[in-house]
Amino acid sequence: MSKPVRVNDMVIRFANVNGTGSASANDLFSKAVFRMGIPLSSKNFFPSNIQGLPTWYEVRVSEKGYTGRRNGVDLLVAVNPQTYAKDIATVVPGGYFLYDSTKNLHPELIRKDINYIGIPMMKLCMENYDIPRQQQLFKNIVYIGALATLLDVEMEVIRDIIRQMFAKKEKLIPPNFKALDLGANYVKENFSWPLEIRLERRDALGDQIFMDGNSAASLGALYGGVTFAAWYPITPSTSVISAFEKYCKKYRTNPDGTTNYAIVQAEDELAAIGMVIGASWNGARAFTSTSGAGISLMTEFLGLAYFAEVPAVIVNVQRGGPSTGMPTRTQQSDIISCAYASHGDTKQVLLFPSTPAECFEMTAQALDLAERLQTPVLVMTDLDLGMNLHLSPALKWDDNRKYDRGKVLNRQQLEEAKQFGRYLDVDGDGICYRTLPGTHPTKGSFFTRGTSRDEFARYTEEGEAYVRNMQRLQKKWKTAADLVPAPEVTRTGTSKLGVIYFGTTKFSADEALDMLAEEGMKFDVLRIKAFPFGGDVHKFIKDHEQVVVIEQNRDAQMRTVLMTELEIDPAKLISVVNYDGMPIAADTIYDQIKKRLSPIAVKA
Amino acid sequence: MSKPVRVNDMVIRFANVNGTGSASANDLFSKAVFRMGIPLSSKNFFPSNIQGLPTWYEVRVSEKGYTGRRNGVDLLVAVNPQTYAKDIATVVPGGYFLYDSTKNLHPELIRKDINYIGIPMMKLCMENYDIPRQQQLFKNIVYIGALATLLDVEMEVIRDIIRQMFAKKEKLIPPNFKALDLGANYVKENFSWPLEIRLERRDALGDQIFMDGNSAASLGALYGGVTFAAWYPITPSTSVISAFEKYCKKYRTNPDGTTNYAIVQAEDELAAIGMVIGASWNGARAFTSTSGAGISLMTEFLGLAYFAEVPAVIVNVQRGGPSTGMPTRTQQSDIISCAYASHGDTKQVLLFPSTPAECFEMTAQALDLAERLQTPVLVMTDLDLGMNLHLSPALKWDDNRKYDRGKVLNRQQLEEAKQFGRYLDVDGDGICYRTLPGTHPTKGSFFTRGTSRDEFARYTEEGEAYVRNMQRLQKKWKTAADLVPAPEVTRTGTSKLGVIYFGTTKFSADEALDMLAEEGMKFDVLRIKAFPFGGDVHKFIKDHEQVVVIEQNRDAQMRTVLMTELEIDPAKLISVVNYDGMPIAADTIYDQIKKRLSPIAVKA
Amino acid sequence: MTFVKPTFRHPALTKNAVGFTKADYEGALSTLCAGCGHDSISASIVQACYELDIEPHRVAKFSGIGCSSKTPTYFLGNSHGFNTVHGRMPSVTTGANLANKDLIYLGVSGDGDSASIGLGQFCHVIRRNLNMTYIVMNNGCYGLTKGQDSATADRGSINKSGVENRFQSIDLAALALELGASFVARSFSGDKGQLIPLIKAALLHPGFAFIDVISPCVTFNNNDGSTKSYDFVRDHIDATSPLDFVPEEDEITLEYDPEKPAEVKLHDGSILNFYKLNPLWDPTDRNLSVERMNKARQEGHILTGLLYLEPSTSDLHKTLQTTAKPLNTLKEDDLCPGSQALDKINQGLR
Amino acid sequence: MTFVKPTFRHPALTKNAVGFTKADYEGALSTLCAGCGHDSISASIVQACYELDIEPHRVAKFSGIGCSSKTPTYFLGNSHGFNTVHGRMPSVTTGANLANKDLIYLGVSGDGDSASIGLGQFCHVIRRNLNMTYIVMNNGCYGLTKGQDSATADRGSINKSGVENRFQSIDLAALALELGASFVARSFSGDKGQLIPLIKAALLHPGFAFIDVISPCVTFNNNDGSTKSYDFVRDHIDATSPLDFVPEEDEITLEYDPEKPAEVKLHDGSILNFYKLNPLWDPTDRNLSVERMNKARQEGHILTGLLYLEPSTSDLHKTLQTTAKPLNTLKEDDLCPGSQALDKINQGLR
Ligand SMILES: Cc1ncc(C[n+]2csc(CCOP(=O)(O)OP(=O)(O)O)c2C)c(N)n1
Ligand SMILES: Cc1ncc(C[n+]2csc(CCOP(=O)(O)OP(=O)(O)O)c2C)c(N)n1
Ligand code: SF4
Ligand code: SF4
Ligand SMILES: [Mg+2]
Ligand SMILES: [Mg+2]
Repeated sequence: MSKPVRVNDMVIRFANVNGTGSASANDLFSKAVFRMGIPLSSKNFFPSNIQGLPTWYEVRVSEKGYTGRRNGVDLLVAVNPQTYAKDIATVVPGGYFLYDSTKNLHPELIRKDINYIGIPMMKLCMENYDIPRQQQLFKNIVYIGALATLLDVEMEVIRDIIRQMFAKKEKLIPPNFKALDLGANYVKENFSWPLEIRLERRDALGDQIFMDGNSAASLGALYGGVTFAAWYPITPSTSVISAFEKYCKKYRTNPDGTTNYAIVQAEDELAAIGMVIGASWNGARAFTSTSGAGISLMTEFLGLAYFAEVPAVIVNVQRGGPSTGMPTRTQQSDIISCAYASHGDTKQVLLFPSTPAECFEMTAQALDLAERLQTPVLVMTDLDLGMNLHLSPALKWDDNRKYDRGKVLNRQQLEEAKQFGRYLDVDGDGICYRTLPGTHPTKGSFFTRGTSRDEFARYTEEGEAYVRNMQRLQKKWKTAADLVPAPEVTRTGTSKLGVIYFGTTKFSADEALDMLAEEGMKFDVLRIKAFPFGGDVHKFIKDHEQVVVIEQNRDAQMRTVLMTELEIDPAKLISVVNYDGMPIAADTIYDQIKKRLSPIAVKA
Repeated sequence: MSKPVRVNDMVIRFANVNGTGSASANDLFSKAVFRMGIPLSSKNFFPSNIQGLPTWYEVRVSEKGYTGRRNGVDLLVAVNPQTYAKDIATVVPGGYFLYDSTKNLHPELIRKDINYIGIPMMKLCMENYDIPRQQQLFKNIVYIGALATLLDVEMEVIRDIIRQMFAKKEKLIPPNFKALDLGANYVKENFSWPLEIRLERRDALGDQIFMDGNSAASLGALYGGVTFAAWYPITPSTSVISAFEKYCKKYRTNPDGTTNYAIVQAEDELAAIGMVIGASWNGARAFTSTSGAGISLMTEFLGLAYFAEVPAVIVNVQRGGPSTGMPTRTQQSDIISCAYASHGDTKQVLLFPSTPAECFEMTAQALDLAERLQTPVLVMTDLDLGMNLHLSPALKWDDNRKYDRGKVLNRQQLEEAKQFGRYLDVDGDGICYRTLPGTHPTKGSFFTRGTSRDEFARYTEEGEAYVRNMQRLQKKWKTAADLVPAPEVTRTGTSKLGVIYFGTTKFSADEALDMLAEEGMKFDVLRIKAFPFGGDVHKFIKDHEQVVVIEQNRDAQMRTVLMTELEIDPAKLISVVNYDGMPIAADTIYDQIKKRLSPIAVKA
Repeated sequence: MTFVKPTFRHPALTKNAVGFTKADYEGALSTLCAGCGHDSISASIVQACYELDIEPHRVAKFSGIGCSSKTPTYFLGNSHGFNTVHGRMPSVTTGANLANKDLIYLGVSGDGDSASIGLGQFCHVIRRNLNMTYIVMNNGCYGLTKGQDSATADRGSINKSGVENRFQSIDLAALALELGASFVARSFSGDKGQLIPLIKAALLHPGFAFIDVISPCVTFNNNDGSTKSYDFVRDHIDATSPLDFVPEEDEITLEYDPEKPAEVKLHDGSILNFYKLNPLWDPTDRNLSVERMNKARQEGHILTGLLYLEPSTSDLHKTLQTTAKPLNTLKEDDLCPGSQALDKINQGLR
Repeated sequence: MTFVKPTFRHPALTKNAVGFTKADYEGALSTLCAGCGHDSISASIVQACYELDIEPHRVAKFSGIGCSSKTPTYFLGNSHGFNTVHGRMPSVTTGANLANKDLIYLGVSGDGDSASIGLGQFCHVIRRNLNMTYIVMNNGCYGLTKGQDSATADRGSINKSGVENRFQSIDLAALALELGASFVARSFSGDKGQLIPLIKAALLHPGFAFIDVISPCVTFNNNDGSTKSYDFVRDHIDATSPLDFVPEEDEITLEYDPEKPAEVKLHDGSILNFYKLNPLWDPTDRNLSVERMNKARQEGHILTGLLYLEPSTSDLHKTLQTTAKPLNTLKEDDLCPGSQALDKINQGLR
């Protein structure tokens, strides 16, 4: 088979065993592509265990800047014989299968329509390193060397990354270089290189960064002024807090060793959210992060915070549900359980970041909103965004930016106030004034509770007072719709057809829409950034005849919430879903939209 | 004021202090009305404390059989001076205010348009009983005596009830009779009696009973074969389990003192539902009952049971939310939080009883459904239904009825089976075969988990296996729609307008619809009995131009679920809600429907 | 409904060193049952804070859910309070405390709240040695939900429904000691002479201070009193609804000598044996404390007093090395690393 | 993915008294890290059940969530198992046990699962004296979420991120004893000679039997080993991602004499001091047990063996007086009072 050379357009998949050091080697490869100025994304598909099971790492390289997934692997780096058979099947016709040829491939594994590249990785390592652990470790670098050569990655870029990586442990640099060369040289001596799919330096990234969303969210918490974090470990949210701790140590430790923050690993998620509520009630900016079951366990406290009107910020890094589900796979399937978390009539504010930059910005913003609105705010990210490296606009902070601490009366204001009622709607926006403990010796104290109360925070069981309060909360909800980030509307005015998506779906969806546009099927696009939705979302749906809602869950949860909150006729909302735990792929969206849209609509 | 005599049509409200023994005295009055064959309902509005706070008890008497609430009090029995002012305001013009005249009424409390009846209750008691505790206690019986005389209640009926009440403690009968006479005689000597509103014996009740829903649900559990109950106390669900325990002691204790049941008061709701899941997994019929926060705390486990497909029955006696909310008030506000309980894509089966008879029947049925469908089933009752005495059809049990234990393979079936896969959809209905521990030494064992797995219950992280499983759960959901109780459709074929309601709303709604019908506004009616909804509900909505959905929560939660599950255009569904914690009243429904329905629709 | 106490009740009370009268430490009128032990504890809290010259607004009070957890409405009306959810007071207090180290943190809870649903949080707040006073108003039952046994109910005791409790009771003070609490005490609601000083000591203790206060529920511990004069009324109640009539009871009070057991008859006629530690004994020897508590338990005595004290304890703020300033007072300047630092971070991500 | 073990591994093993080979007690191939202590405990469970001649299907196994909680997949493949949710194994086991008193109930859990999120359920299942064996595979950390300290981590120990644990550790065995457990033991994963008999005794105990098994996490306790030969690799790991490379380790095994302390070096070079109880000592004296455990704790020893036993214990079924037949075998006839009784009930409601 001979094909035209394809530059900067490929999917490379690494099939490894977890715990063998492959993930950092694969990151090294991604980073090199990034440094060559070429758009890419990388995704890690890892098992829910610590060592010894199959794990995959997928790099999408796209000159055009498509950083979502697309199906089909152009080159597979196969280091795990356990999954050879399965891996080979994923390679597109004409693609490449790069494997460890220390052992021969079983004849059954030979496909005629793909190319095999055998590198004796283990053999090379055994010949060059003595200690078994080192042999295992450097095998990863050997295949990076081989791959880089085959694809024409600039070797000096890789060497630079290695130099930086081991800047503090220089003795590690030469053996890594050696491993790189072992792989590179083997290729040079045995194959024709580079391949017909290859990489070429570009300058397509501007000032973008390459980052995971969880670190970005933790920086948002840092910059947003969080002084207290409580959490309980759970994949894939754990790294939000570990990154937060790392940054706090660096940026929030005083010269005398004391800290301008406190972090508590709670005994469970109930305690974690309880602590956040306690700290927020007492005037500190506080947050927690969780996933999956953690959200279910926080349900009772989320209802308290909604009803007693206490700020709280929760970063929910969504994973495959229900129950323990697929803890190391991605989904957007907590929309309903978060939007209406807790028994009784409750509504919770949600933010939907799409990029690490938005994880940063929205976490900081969530802190403002939670205090302004005196209610929980959930940042709804997901495993894909949180744990994988993404191209992202650089993080930005305006040094003049002030935290919005919301309506909190200080001592003097209390002194001057004619009356204070914790739940009096003074401004008519549904948001009342609060006070912090310790503010004033005789004025402004009140009792916070999850039970019905009157405007002066006094317990009451009177139906009228209860209804007044619930209606004020509705009013506050309207206010919230104006305060949360507005949706992003793109490709406007071209079509009667609309597409709505949110979060990580953006990347594949944009690609799919380009594919459809090429066939003459044009869509206007709205990306939801927050719940409640606000007028723009309503207008967008009203202005289009058919609107496709794309999401990563089985039950079309965002579509449900759209219908419910905006009173939309479901006939208007066409659902495209993907929920197998893999980030949604462009082809999936493309296929489903074509299948779902009635021929009439398509022609429109 | 002189009005025509009104027979068997009134609202009587008792204003008491809790912990004073008034509730049982007031029950005595209700029971007497019941025994006179007159339709009635009685409702207790009690505070969330134990002693010393205002409490009200409302009896609706209705010749026509309207047993929902209607606004306006015809006669107020005022025993709590603390609330005199408020109580007086609730009396309709021309109504009566019966009070303890031991102390004079403050002149400010005098309304010209109502009638005052002063009975020196405390004085009579002090003159006739020595011990303060007895004085307090018999005050209640004194006002019952007075009231009965004023309304023409047959005194012998009351005496009979007292005789039965104290059948085992006969010495208590005479002093009670005496108190009754004290009240009665005082009326006879001081007032003209009976009043213009009065009672008259009828035979309008057939074989109906007068019962609270919680006891009925507990009997459903007993008859339905529950052998294990785990629970944690919470108002208003507590009496479900205490009644269950009482009945079990009576009907399930063996001659040797051992029991055919086990009840565990768990350490919290998480443990309670965990125990129920463990017992159900192991083949016992098990249930729990909870309210409010308890449902939120069960969220994680409900997700496990949905996904791992373990039966569980939960009686949710709904109360005023959110959070601790109004723990002694009624609402139907857990619909969304129960229908989609837990993170990820989940759907839970709900049943909605309207009468004690249905509490009985649906709890028994829930046990069948949970085992048939291998999933949690929630019986969604409420405080009003659960804790108040209602007229109800008699409880019925067919002695030939067999429990549906669902698809459970026994030893022999396992022996004969070619293969066993716990999650194999053998019958194509989405429901698979399960086995119980201990069944067979070498066949049929499997591992239950909340993580993704294949058809043979083996752990897998493969997207395809996960999707197959989630789609099968969807298929099972469809099967469920056919198995759950069908809705009740009444007044059919008369109108383009439909009304949908469920649960305790039935009573006031029927009255309101009669009022509207008198004005020429006719509605067809559908009462929802279960979620998922099934085709009948869909057809009903399709067949009508406008459908009013009446419910007792702020956010129109049932309407949301209808839209979501049946793909209904919200424009078609007109919402009528009441959420002040009081059972919805007929006038409220009447007013709101008139206000909400567009003039065009009304004419239709 | 919260009833505001008529202010004329305290015409001209003496002011304490910080200028407050005792009335300034009181709260709304209690809605608990007449004679409930919890009300006595509230009164002791009021007295302790008054005597300690604590400004009321320097106290933040917390509770879970239950009759006991309602009491913060009935004391320290000038303090902020937070009635959280059932069993989760410790976590909310932990967050609040970390937000502002400068206030005094007082949590009250019930035995249902702390020994059942809240047992995990109870244990973990001890483990963290949070600087707070934690009072359990221990009545061996669930008052607010009408008298079910709690996990601290004595094995063999008879509850409201006439059922014998067949489970081992959890001794929260012994548990606290096992988990390393630095201040462990026990007292009786009716013994203000002992309770007030203990509350004062607890409030001053620079770490976690636990007081288990036996506090009889007059309503639901009121079941076994067949020898009592109000027999007739009781029969009446039994025949109707057990929860409908709550006879008013007097508060049980108690004064007794150290080192001599004191018998207390509860409203139901059952007897508690209190045994007060001599104030001169050394509460700082942990082994000795364990031994004495085990011994008392075996003998069926309830040992009261300061059971254990570790004076030089270091609270959670010390453990976490938080800055001297309350975290909730830190401003943008203290917290935000600024755009230059962010540019550097960005640079590291390229 | 669950890998099925190749069956040729056990060509022709001896059968036990009930006709099963040891292979019949094994499960799927473990996916834990090479050398993980938990795998040794699984092996001991297999051996214990084989030796006890228990038919595999008479065991029901339960767990929470964690590496430890995965092990039920790796032993007793012919038994039903239930991997519940994090920290809630005790409640599910309680329900299961009450449904069928005739099976043998075995729960395994981790220290995160039992001492943090599950501490409340742990305490309450003890209080109910459920007839079950409860094994905690105690590695002082959260293995599955990558090495955070758990509540049983020793104060002062250094975790994977190089941070010192500054909190008091919870001693689950001491806690179990305080809460009245009727069988309390401790052992070490590598000491099969001690562990297997303890598991056997626990399975035979007619009430709640708790075994705290110290079970080193080779991956995340593997942090401080600067003296180790694979220094170079460790540096490498530190410089990249700490969780990415997990060197294979050998299992740590141990045999030692009673009454003589044994030092065990963990993979990270840290040292545990085990101190085995003489099998001849009397474990039925609760006070003595408390004393010995306190003493060992103060001396920094880990006391192993059967720490306490109350032989004549009465389990939850006895407490509740359930019928001899398993509740899950009762039929309509046993359960349903029938229509006549219902008519009577109806009559009472008119
Ligand atoms: C999650 C939850 N479950 C149950 C309840 C119901 N409830 C309210 S108070 C209480 C028990 C209170 O007992 P305790 O803490 O001992 O307080 P007491 O009333 O005896 O002072 C319960 C179970 C609740 N409020 N929340
Ligand atoms: C509710 C909930 N919170 C968090 C998690 C994530 N999680 C999985 S295992 C685990 C800790 C396990 O620690 P341990 O019980 O000690 O087991 P080990 O892995 O150390 O054997 C956690 C926190 C979860 N599964 N569920
Ligand atoms: S029920 Fe008991 S605990 Fe509650 S207020 Fe009354 S006496 Fe106190
Ligand atoms: S991470 Fe630790 S506990 Fe988990 S399997 Fe690996 S060695 Fe065992
Ligand atoms: Mg209590
Ligand atoms: Mg562990």
